[in-house]
Formats: sequence, C-alpha cells, structure tokens
Amino acid sequence: MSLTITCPICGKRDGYEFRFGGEDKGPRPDEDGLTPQSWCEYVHLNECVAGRQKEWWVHKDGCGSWFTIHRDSVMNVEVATPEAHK
Amino acid sequence: MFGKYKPLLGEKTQLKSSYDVVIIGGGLHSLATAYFLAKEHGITDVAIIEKNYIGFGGAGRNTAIVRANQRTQYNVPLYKEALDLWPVLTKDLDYNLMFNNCGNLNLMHSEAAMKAARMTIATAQFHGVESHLLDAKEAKELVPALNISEDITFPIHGAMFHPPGGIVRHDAVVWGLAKGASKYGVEIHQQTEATAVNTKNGKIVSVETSRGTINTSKVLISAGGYSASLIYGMLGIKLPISVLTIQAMVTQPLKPLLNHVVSSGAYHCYANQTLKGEIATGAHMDQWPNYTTQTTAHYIKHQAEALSEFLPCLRGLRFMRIWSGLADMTPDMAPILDGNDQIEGFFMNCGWGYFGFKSCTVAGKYMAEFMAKGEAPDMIKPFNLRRYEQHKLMGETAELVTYTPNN
Amino acid sequence: MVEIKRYSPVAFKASPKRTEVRDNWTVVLEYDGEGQAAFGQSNVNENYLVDLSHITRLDVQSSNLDAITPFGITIPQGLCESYLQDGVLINRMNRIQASVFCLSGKRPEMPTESSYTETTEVGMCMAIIGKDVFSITEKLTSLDFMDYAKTTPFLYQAPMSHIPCQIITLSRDGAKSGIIFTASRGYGKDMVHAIMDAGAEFGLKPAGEDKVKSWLNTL
Amino acid sequence: MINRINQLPTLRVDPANKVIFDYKGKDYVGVEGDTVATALYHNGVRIFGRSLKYHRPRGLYSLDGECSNTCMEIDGIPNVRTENTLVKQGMRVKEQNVKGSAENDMMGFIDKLDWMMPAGFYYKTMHKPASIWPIAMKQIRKAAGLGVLSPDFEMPGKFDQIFPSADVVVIGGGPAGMNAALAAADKGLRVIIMESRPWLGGFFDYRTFDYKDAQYKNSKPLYSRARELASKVESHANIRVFKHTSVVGTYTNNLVTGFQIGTENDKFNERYIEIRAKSVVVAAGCIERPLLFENNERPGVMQVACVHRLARTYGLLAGEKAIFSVGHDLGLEAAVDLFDLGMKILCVADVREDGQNPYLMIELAKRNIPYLKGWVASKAHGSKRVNKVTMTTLDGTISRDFECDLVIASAGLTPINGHLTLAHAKLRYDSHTNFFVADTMPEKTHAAGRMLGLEDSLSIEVSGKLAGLNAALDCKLMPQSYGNTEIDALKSEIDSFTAQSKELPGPARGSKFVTAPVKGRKSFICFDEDTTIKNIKQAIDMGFDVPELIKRFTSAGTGPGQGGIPGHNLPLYVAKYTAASSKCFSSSGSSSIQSLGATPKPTNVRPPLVPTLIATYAGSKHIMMKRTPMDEMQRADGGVFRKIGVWERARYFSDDFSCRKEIENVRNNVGMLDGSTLGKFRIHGPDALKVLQRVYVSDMSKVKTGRVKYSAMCNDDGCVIDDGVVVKLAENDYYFTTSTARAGATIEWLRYHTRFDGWDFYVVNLTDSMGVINLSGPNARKVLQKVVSQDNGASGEDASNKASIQDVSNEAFPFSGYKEFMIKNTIPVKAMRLGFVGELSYELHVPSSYMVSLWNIVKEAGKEFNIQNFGVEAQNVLRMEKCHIILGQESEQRTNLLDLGLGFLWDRSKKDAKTIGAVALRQAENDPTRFRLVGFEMENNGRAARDGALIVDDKVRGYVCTARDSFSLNKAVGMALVESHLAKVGTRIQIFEDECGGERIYGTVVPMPFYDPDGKRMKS
Repeated sequence: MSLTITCPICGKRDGYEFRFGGEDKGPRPDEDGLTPQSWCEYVHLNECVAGRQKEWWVHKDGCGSWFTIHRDSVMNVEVATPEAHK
Repeated sequence: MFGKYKPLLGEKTQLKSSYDVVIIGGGLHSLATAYFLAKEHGITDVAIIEKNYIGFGGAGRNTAIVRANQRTQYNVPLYKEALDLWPVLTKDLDYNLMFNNCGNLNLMHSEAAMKAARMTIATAQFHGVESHLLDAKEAKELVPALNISEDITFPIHGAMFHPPGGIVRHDAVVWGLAKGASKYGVEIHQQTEATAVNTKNGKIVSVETSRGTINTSKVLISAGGYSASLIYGMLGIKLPISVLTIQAMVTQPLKPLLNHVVSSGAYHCYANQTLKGEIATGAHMDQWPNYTTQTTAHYIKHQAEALSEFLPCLRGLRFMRIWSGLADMTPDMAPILDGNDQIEGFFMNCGWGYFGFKSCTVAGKYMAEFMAKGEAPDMIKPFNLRRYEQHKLMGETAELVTYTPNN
Repeated sequence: MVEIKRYSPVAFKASPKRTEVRDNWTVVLEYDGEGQAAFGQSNVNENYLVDLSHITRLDVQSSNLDAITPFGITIPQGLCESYLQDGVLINRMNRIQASVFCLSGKRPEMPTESSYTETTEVGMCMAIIGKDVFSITEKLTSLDFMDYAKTTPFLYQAPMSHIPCQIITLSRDGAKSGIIFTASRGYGKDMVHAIMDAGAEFGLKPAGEDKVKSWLNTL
Repeated sequence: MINRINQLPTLRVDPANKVIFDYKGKDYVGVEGDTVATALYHNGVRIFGRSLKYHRPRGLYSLDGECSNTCMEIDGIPNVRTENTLVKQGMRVKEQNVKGSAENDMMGFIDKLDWMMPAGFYYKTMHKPASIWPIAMKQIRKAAGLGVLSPDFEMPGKFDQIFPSADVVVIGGGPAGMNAALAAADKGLRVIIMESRPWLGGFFDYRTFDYKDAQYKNSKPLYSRARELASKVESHANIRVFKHTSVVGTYTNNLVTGFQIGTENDKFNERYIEIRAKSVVVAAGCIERPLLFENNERPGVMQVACVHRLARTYGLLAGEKAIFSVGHDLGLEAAVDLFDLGMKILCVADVREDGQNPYLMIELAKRNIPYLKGWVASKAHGSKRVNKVTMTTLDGTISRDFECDLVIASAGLTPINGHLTLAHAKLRYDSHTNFFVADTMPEKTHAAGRMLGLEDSLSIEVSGKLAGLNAALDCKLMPQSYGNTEIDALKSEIDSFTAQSKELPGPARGSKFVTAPVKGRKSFICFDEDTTIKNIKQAIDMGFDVPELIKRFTSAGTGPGQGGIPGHNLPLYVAKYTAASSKCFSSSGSSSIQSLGATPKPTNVRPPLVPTLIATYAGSKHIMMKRTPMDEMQRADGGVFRKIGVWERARYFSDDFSCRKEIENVRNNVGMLDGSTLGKFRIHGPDALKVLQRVYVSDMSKVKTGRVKYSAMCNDDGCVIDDGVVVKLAENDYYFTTSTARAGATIEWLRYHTRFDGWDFYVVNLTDSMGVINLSGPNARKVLQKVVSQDNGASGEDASNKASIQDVSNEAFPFSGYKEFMIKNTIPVKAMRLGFVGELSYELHVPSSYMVSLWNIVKEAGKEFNIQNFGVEAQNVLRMEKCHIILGQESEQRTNLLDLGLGFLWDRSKKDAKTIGAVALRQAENDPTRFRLVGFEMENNGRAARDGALIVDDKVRGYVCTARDSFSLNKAVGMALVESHLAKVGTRIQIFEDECGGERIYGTVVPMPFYDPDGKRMKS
C-alpha cells in the first residue's frame, strides 16, 4: 500500500506528508449538556469502519491545511465518494 | 515416533443450531478463552466462528515477543501470569510452544527515558518481576552488536534488561490451543463468517453466520483488530479504538548473532533472532486507521535506517520478507475486557494494540472465568470500557492523547 | 566592544573571495574556486549552491489577499503559483497566505500593515542552480519538479531530506535550471550537509550571491 | 576448469579480460562479465553450498538466484546471490553452512535422518521433560541459519538513494518491456525502464532462434532483435534506463521500489530507487517451474535457461552428456541449440502430450536427438553430483536409466506475478496456461509479454507495445494533461494494435505436470527449507489444507529465495493432493471442497521481491537535527549536548552531571541559558482572541499590554499539553510561546480545534527566527543594565516603538513585565521578566542572526560578575526547587490541570469559548481517586530518591517525578504524583526504588515551593 492524499491546496501527495486527525464527528459540541457519555463519544469513541469513511487530515509537512477526505480503510486508498459503507 | 498423521483439530463437524457460548474470531484470545472455558469451567458446548482460518490474523503476524515489563500495576501482574503460563501450557497441551527465554533489552536514549525505565523497573520489581537498568556499556556487553557511539540519531544511554521475557513460537500457540480446546469438545468452525449478533430485551439471543443461525445466550467478540468494527457494526457499541496496520519483517537466516530481544521505543524498532536464524524486526504503525495487511515502502526503508544506526552490523544482511497485521489501539494502551454491561450476555476482549500475543493465554483465562461466573474477576476489572468516560485512562503509556489515533 | 554582526545559519567550507557588508550581514558575493563569477555560457556544466539566508522574506496573510500588493506586485491567484518581478518573488501558499522573497538582496522599505510578518529569520534560504539540480534533488525528495502540468515559477510546500520546505522552481531549462528553497533555520547545518553530499557526484559547489543574481538575469 | 566458447555473438562476457578473485584462499580466474557463480562453474566448482536442514550438496540451478543454493559469503557479507553478482578483481568468496567444505561436509549424514524430521516435528518433540528444551534450542540455533556475521562487522561500500519522477515505469527490460517503453516514450511521456540483469534483452538476449517479424524481409535471430530494441531504448531521450536493477516492491498508487547495483563508473555500490509513476507496465516475464522428482536438486540438475544461458551468454557448456526432461518449447529449442554447440544429448523427454512447436520437432529429428513424449525424470543418482538419471513414463510403469552428468529439468513456466500481486492484483488460476493470472489488475497497471502466457515473439512484442500505449493513455487522461484530440488519436491507435494482436498467437497452453510418479521423500518442493513433497502430504494429512497454512507449517517458501522455487508448485501440488483426499478439516460444509481442493490457490508474495541489503534500503539517510544560533559558542564553552526532540541542546556545562557549579552560580550570581528552542508564534487577525480563548484555559481577554500572561493549553481530557506566555502586541495581535516539544504542532492544533468555526485569524511560526537568552540570577539586572546602557540613545523613526531603554529597575521593568527595545540601536529585543528558575530573570528574544552578537554582548557585560553558562539540567533542578513543573516530567497522560495544582489558571466562566479540556476538568474535579502533585523532602537528611521511584504502601500509590539533593536548600527534595489521600502536608510517604531489595526509603509531604516560597527573589 502506498497512501496518497489529495490536499486541496497542494494536490496529490505522499500520505506521509500528512497527519490523520480522526473520524469526522462534526463540530465541537456546546459545553452545556455534555454528559460523561456524550463527552466520551465525541472525544474518544470511533466507528472503526472497515470500508469508506470521512476523516480529517492535515498537510503537516506541506501547506498546513486541515481538510476532509474519504478513504477506504480496507484498501488504504483515498476514494472520491463516501458511499458503499460495507 | 510420530505415528499416523491425524487431523490436529479432530474430525470436521456440522455447525449446530445452538451453543452455550459462541466466540467470534478464531485467533489466540478466542482459542485460549475456549480452552479455559472447557478446561477450568466445564463449559464445552462452545463454537468458535472464524471467517478465514485459525491464526489468520494477529496470531500469525505478531512479534512473538513475550514480556512482563509494562508500566502500571494493573498490567504487570497480568503479564507476569502470562509469562508463567508458557511452560505450563507446553506441558498441558503437550505441544512445544518453543519458549525461548532469552530476555528483553529495551534501549533508552535519553535521561528522560532512563527515568521512565526506572519507574517501570521499580514497578516490575515491586511485583516480583525481574528487570534491571543497565548503562550503555553494560548493554553493549550483553549485546555486542549495539552501537553505543554518540553519532546516531538516538544515542544509547542505557537499557532496561528484563530476563524473564523472550520469544514464543506463535504458530505453535495457535495450533496447540486449538488442539487443546478441540480435545475438550470445543468446535472450531473455519471459513465461517459471523454476520450479525441478535439481541432481545437487552440480552443476547443468537448469532447469524454464513452457515446459518446459532442460538446462544453468551457471545464473546475477540476478533483482534476486527473486533471494534464488528462490535460497532453488529451491536452499535462504539469503542475508543483505532485500528492500525503494524508491520514486521525478517532478514535471511544467519548463524546466532543476537541472543536477546532488543527494542527501542525511540527508533520504533525491535530485533531478535528466531530459532531459524532470521533477524525478526519491526514494528511501525502508520498512524491512521487501516484494515489492510499490505506493507509499505516507507517502513521497510525506515527500518533499515534505524537498524543501520543502532545495530550497524545488520547492514550486511538482507531483508527477505515483510508482512503486516492489525493492532487495535486504545488511547491508554491498555485493553478493554468487559461484558454483561451494555448487553446481557455480550462480552468483549479487544484493544490489545500490539500486546495481543503476549497476553493471549491470561486474557483467555480470565475472560473464561468472567463468562462462566458472569462477573469480572478482580484481575481484569480495571480494564472496563467505562474508564474512558470516567476520565480514568490507565496510564499504560505516559504519552498525551492529541488526535486519535495519535496515542 | 563586541562588533554587531548577523550570522547565517549556513556555513560553507569554501573561503570567500569577495564579500559585502549589508545590514550587518557579511554577504559573500563570490567564493574561491567557484569559477566564472557570472552565471552564463562558460559554466553550463557546473552546479552551485548559494546561501541566500540574508534576503528579506515576508509572510503575508489575509482573508482578502487580492487586496494586498506587496511592493506593488499582485499576489498570484492560483494556489502554489509563484511570480517573479523586479527581483521580488511572491508565492501563493494557500487561500489566505503568501510568502514574499526580496531576491535583490537589498533590504526593502518594509510594509507596515499588520498582515505582514517578517520571516527572514525563520528559515535558511538557498538556491541550487545548474544543469543537474534535479538529479541532486531526486536524491533528497520524491517531488516531481518536471511535472508538465506546472509552469515555472511554481511553489512546492513539501519535505526535502525529511524537512518541510518551501521550494520554488524558477527554471527547468537545462543549464539554467534552478530552485530556491527555505527550511527552518535550525536545520541549516544538516541541510547543507545533506545537499552537498547529494551533489558531490555532480560537482556541486558553493557560490556567492552574484551567481544567483546573474542567473536570475538569464531567466 | 572447462573451456569457454569464445566466439559466440550472444556472449555477455569478455573472455580477453581476466578477473582474478579469491575462493577459499586460492586465486581463481574469471572473465569480465562473469557472475561469481559462472566464474566458479568455469573453474570446475560444482557444489556451491549445503542445504539448511539436511546439508545436501547444492549447485547451480537457475542462474537467476531464486534459491539459496548458490548463496555465498563475499567480502564478509553473508548470503550473497552469486548468480546475480558480477565477479570483481580481488573479491573474496567463501562457502556457507558447511562443516569442512561444501564438497566434504561432515554434517552431510543428516540427510539420512530425514525420517526423524517430518513436517512440524519440532512442535511435538523436545519438550518432554521440559529441561531438555533449552539445550535442544541451543543446538537448533547453531544448526539453523546460513552465513555468519560478526557483531562488529562494518559494511563496506557507498549506498545511495534516488526518488526519480516518471510518467510510466516499465518493469522488465525484455522484448515486451522495451516495446512498452518505446511506445509510451514516443508519446512524449517520461519513461523509466528497470531491468534486473546488467543488460536489456530479456529472454531474447541469448536465443538464436529466428525472429519472425513481417516488417523484416529477412528473419533475424532473437538476440539481434533484442540488441536492436535495446539500442533504440537506450538512445531515446524520454527513456531512463536502470539496468542491474531489481524491482523489490510495488504498491498502490503506482509506487515502485527497487535497487540498482552500481557499475565501476557509478558512485555507489548499490542504490535504493523509489518511483511514484502515473502508470506502470509489468513485463517481468517468466521463470521456470521446477520439475519435482527424486533428488531434483542434486548438483548437475539444472533448469533449461540456466544451461542455455551458461552456454550462450557465458560461453560455458554445463556438461558433456545431458538428459532433458522438460515441459515447454524453450526446452526443445535449448536442446537443438546446445547440440549445435557441441553438447551430447542423450534424449529429450517431454511431459506434454501435444502442443510442441513442429519446427522444433523437425530440428530435433534432424539431429537424431531421441525424443520421449510422456516421459519424465524420476530420480537423479550420484551422491554429490549427477552421474545417472532414471527416466520413467508418466504413469510410472516403465523406467530406464541413463548415465549422464547433466539433467536439464523444467516442468513448465511460471509467470513472475509478484509485481502485480503486491500492488493488490487478485490472482486466479487459469487452466489453459496453468498459470496464476491477474483477475483484477491494480489501477493504472498493465501486464505484457510472457507472463500473460504468450510465447510467440511477435505476440510478446505487440503486447508490450499495447501496454505502453495504454500506460500513455492513463497519463494523458489525468487532469490538466492533454487535449481530447490527442486522447482520441491514442485510443484509436490502441484499438488498432488490439486488433493486430488478435491476429497473432495468444497464450500458449501450459504444461500441467505436477510431479514425477514418486513417493517424494527426496523430491524437494522448496530447496531453501528442504521441504519435500512428502512433508507437504504430512501437513495436509494433519489438516493443513490451505497453501498459506502449509507454507507456515512446513516452512516451504519462507527461506532466502522466498517463493521463487515453490511458489507455483506448492499450490498445484496441494490442489492435486487435496482433491485426491478429503481430509481437509476446514472445508466443513459441502461448498468449500471445490474452493479448497481442486482449484490451486496461490500463496502470498511479500516484499522485497528480491532479498535486499539493509544498507541498500537505508540508502544515504542523513541525521537531521536543529541547532540553535548559539550552538557553536556553547560547544566552545564546554557544553555537553544532547539530542532532545528535534534539537541539539546543551544539557550540562561540565562533566559533573549534578551541575552544582551551574546551579550555585545562578542562585548566587548570574547565569545565561540558551532558551532558543522555545516555540514562538505570532497570531493576528479579527478572530485571534477567540482562538486563544479556545486553546488556553485562562481568560485571554485579560492579557494586558506590556505584561506577559502565563497560561496552559489542555487536551480534551483536561491534561496539560503545553504551557507558555502570551504577550499582547495590539488588538487581536499576540506573541506567544510554547514548550519546545509543542512548537512543531501548535499551528496545527489551533487550526484543528477551530476547523468548524470559520474564524479569520493568521498564525506565523517564529520559533526559529528568534534566539532566546535566559539571563538569571541576583546579578541579572546589573548585567542587563550594562547591556542596555551601551546604547547611544534612540535613533530616528524607530524610536516610537522600539526605543532603547535605560531603566531596567524593578519599577520600570517589574516581574511579568514585557518590553521591546533596541540594543545598540541595532538589535531589536523582546524582553520578558520571568522566573522559571526562581531568581530574578530576563528572557531576551532577538532575531536569530543577531544572537551570537547579543550573546557576546551579554557575556562581555557579565564578565565583571563572572557570568557563566548553565544548561538544561541545571535549569531542571533550579525550577524543581521552585516547584515549577515541566510537562512530561511532572505530568503524564493521566495528569490533568487540577492534579498539577494549576487550577488557578482555569477560567470557568468562558463556556462559550468551548475551551479545550474544560468539560473534562469540570467532570473530574471532584474525583477523590485522582493523583495530585506534591512536594516532599526526604526523611533524616536522606539522599534524594531517584526519579521514577515508586510511592507505595501495599500497592503502588504514585511515583517520584523529579527529586534532587538540593544545594540551595541543603536537603533532598522532590515532586511526586501521588494518590490524593497521600497529598496532605505532613504525610509520610514510602518510596520504593529500583534495586532496593525491598528496603524502602521515606519522605514527608511538604508545602510547595521549596525555594523562596514568597517569590521575593523572582519578583524583586
């Protein structure tokens, strides 16, 4: 495998220029109403999808942008579309 | 001397429509749990459901290194017991697990690391586990191939020497446990995929497989790297797990050169010599979730660069084969052993990261007790899932969590 | 009394032949043995490494970059595009950020708007010029400098010898080929070592600032 | 010594140029172009080594290094494939794994003990009683392994690396590969072609068979066609040729890795090559599938191309009297050609029923070479080398012995599929060719040539051309590349070649022969691991029915040559044997017999495809460390440096690692520390303050101009990840520092935690741009006063905001104050009054290029006070006495802000900021089970406990973070993280150190800080 990631600024680059930033869990929740469970869900829990998922990456050795891509975690390749959850 | 060649796992059987216990995953933890369920608790109506073949996953892809020099008091006794079990199991299973008690040398590359090692060593000694701190010269005397000069990326300051550790032949453990479990009547169904776990009123009722439905009231998912995905997919329970691909490789075989397991956290590298003479070395993880067991060009080069620095004689050797497996990492580098909580009759044993091999027997032993008695034994109580929402990470790693799976 | 001098993070083993003190920097214009001082026909087979760490660099950030014209020059619109005019090289880093290199070597009249931050000291800055530039860089990075989808000058923000850099390809035209790059200042010594090692088989040698000036004139 | 045929046009050696090398201490003579193996063969060496397990004699077999048979030690390097290594003047060559010599190995008797060692025997033996195992293990270790390496071995030679760019990479420089390269290059694309041999030409290179191309009126021999193609390729401007380059890995997204062996003219011995292509053509060709029969690896048994190439490429006739037992036309062709070169050929046995090239049959007949259809070699005789072979009909009913010195054996052909499968191609068994062929190809990857089963020369060339055009199309379809007209033209060209290729012969029918009719006790399916087909049967009988499992259980294919020898035969044999038996335990249920039994399943191939030196993979890696502007000056002052994170830092300034002098100097006088590694940032823009509110626990709206604010950043667990100071430069414009370790990830952290907010802010990392001098000690003010007094007053326009200052008194520049000024009208300084070490202390931030000058100015000003350097360790002790924490030292993963006693930094009122960590802190703040950071001193004037010692009772209750014998306080003090019930001042704590033998030492919890609790020294 050899992951490449398409940075919205720099284009397609070697995956090792990037750092993974987690499954996409949406915006940061408001503090009020967060229970230990819902806090834990946002901070620590993952769906661990074996298949395609939307996730965050930062181009750490490049332009520094944060962005999302869809990636197939079974093949470890970036994919264009989010569908086909296994 | 050897007699006729009998099938190791007994004759094939048909899948029944119900079992007392169904275990999803045919790896080491499942086999060990089934073995102890049968042997210690008399629960023999057990089906192991394996999509591929036994030992296909982490069981056959791991470092084969065993040790009990973990960081916290919750972990050390567990791993100590695991170490003590290898000779016992070799005897009980009548299968040579080939425990090579060569000792582990964990290199330290800074004053800060020496301090961390001191704490780990004190913890080990406090729990009656042998471990010692060596300076660089002593480490070199033990492992003459070490480069203790200053002109490398991470100069060696010293090492943690852990004599009780070593290497166990991982395939032998798979086959030995399978043989042992089958002897008691445990059924191992390979090439059989579990597709769903059904619950009713918060209780387990059945498991769907590619070969039909099985009624049961107790299900254990201990499917290594695949556990988190299965548990979420089948039961909707999310876990604080990131599944990463971890790689290892061997060189061509060589006459004895390394007599210990040598490892270095800073270089993300361990090396030891197998009984066959290969230098087995790993283990790097790409820091993003993966279910691929392919390898990367990046890593084999990285490994060569690292070994060139701290074991420079190995530059004259050739890499022969690189492979990979999955490690289900938790934020605190400690596993999740839980059950009868979210769903009655549902148990899970996962999150071992890259410690799944060295822990398999003891985890199986205590999970069997948990499932037989319905309540977690004290030894594994701290490893419950709720610790994360209670802000009680276990501290098995000192490193701070920033983004998953950066832990 | 301590003499006030500014030091580059980069030092060559070669000895300077001509120098000039500029804004407390001792700028080497030419090194011993670098051959014909001006870049041109006579040294088409040579490859040079030039320290430009003293040239003024600026970071400019704004949600409306179009409205900003460093030294009167428009910032290129396209991401990772560069533009060279009157010795000023402007590189579009992302939607809100650009870097500005004053290649003339003279300290310019500094803009006072808050969107600018001087970054001269943040990085080492060097030029590699000559016909084998890309044979040297291919030993240090996998970047495709000859990518035909790009037109010079263009910006790469990427690692070279494992260190994140800004690399601007100014020319890939045979002997006139050349790049200018910046990397964190602290890596100066090791970076030069890595580049000189990679360039050894191509006779890469240190050169003074004049070499870059004459090279820029050929572009 | 055998004579060389010197006049062949196909030769790749120069017989006129002798090469003298050392073999086992004696001089041997080869010629230029020889491999070590051919040179040794030329000199009469037939037994090259002994096998791993049974110590069977082994010799030349394939000439391509697919097994360990001919691995030797060369110039101290073990396991060198002599078949792939060119002989060089002065080389030192030795045998491996022998006791005595390869010719007379004292361990040879083990071969007779094979009955004791069935498949997997070691799992069932040597553990009863348990005490035997350690002894047995030692013997196993000694016996195992090929080659020897000394722990102090130093690898000679220069290793390099390149990451070239290309549009198309072609793997394989044979006829298909060369055609592919030319086709793509002619379309203007940048092509790299990689060939494992030192020349292009592939399997055309040594063949004199006629090349039949309609475009050429006169047919020409294949070797000259190969050379014609090679010269076109090598002179093409768009093609870069890497010869003597093995491809070792192929990965998704068209990443190809390999290594090249340097020639005399190259600056490297070997170099690592990694290429990210846009499209890949794999034209790797075939190797021969070994023929399985008794003693099938006895020296004197060789594959067809081995003997043929020995003759044609190296001018060496491998034997005098040869028997052929083959399964493909290349075997027949070799027989004809070798006959013409003077080899006596007793007979040619062919396992195929039909499908032979009639032309070759005529040529065989013309030469009166006996042809035995449906016969096969069943046993080679001769204890060390072949002297006789038994030939048998395929049903085993009729046998006949032939005396001979050479058995040329080859069951069929095996496509080299590794390049495809590594890149995720799925293989399926194709019964026509008896090959595993790619069912689904990796993206933008094209296969060509023999590996598709093609045997016809023209078909092979056209398939190459087609693959090259398809690769070109891949490139041109990429965004921004080419216009539609060009793409359409290319597509129609591809169509026409596709049509043309349909007219040509397709894949040839492959021989399905698996094994001679023997029991297989000495029929070796894997040479490296001495695995016989009997072993395979044993494994299957035990229930291991999947080739991959059998591989594990029997070790077949896990040796130095990996799957090269058994890769094809193992699945075929397993399929054949399992189909015949029904003992597969895993195939429960009715559907899986077919999938596990009759259809061969390939085993996994793993990188590297060719064993590759660790030195080669490492290439020319450089250590990249950061140095501060004061690096050299501190070294000159005797600094002892350590690599800490990405930086080289001065940790000590003497070899007294207790740093007593450094510490006392700071406490009593004045010292200077290089703090340049601190992270430094500017954040500005309309939403800058909002960002600070998000990441810092304090209320950052309260930062006052001219003051520094100390605060901390937490992660979502509430654990402290960073601390530093913030300075307000203007409205929504701040300068802030971070810890050294966090500098690299800070901007990323800020952007991550605001990624959904759409805020407008700008951050600049200024870490390297500012050097930092920490000037500390009671005399620090005097030194600073002298430094600033040297100024000649403010000058002109800068005066407004960067004037020089004259007054650094406590009133003018108080604790927590911030000032900007110029030194000597030239050096701009950002100055802060801080007190990390607990003394009067200034942090001077100045542009890095001026740092050396300022360092000298400060030193000169401090001369009269005898100012001294101090290093990171002295700072560590000084700040510990003051109970200032260092993250990672007084904290770990479990430690949150409150545990550290830093709760005062946290502003709970800014919920709207959604401050990172606030929720976790709130939820955990009343948890009594958490650790607390406490100060302690040792009882009875005892020495300090070692860092990392445990706090215990009957359980572990915490640990010592940092403890030292304090020179300032004259007692041993430290900080520890302990369970909260031990945190009360006055609590006695038991300390358990490593190697204490159960002997505990004791301390008492005391108030913090230990030193200057009121902060008078720091603040006045």
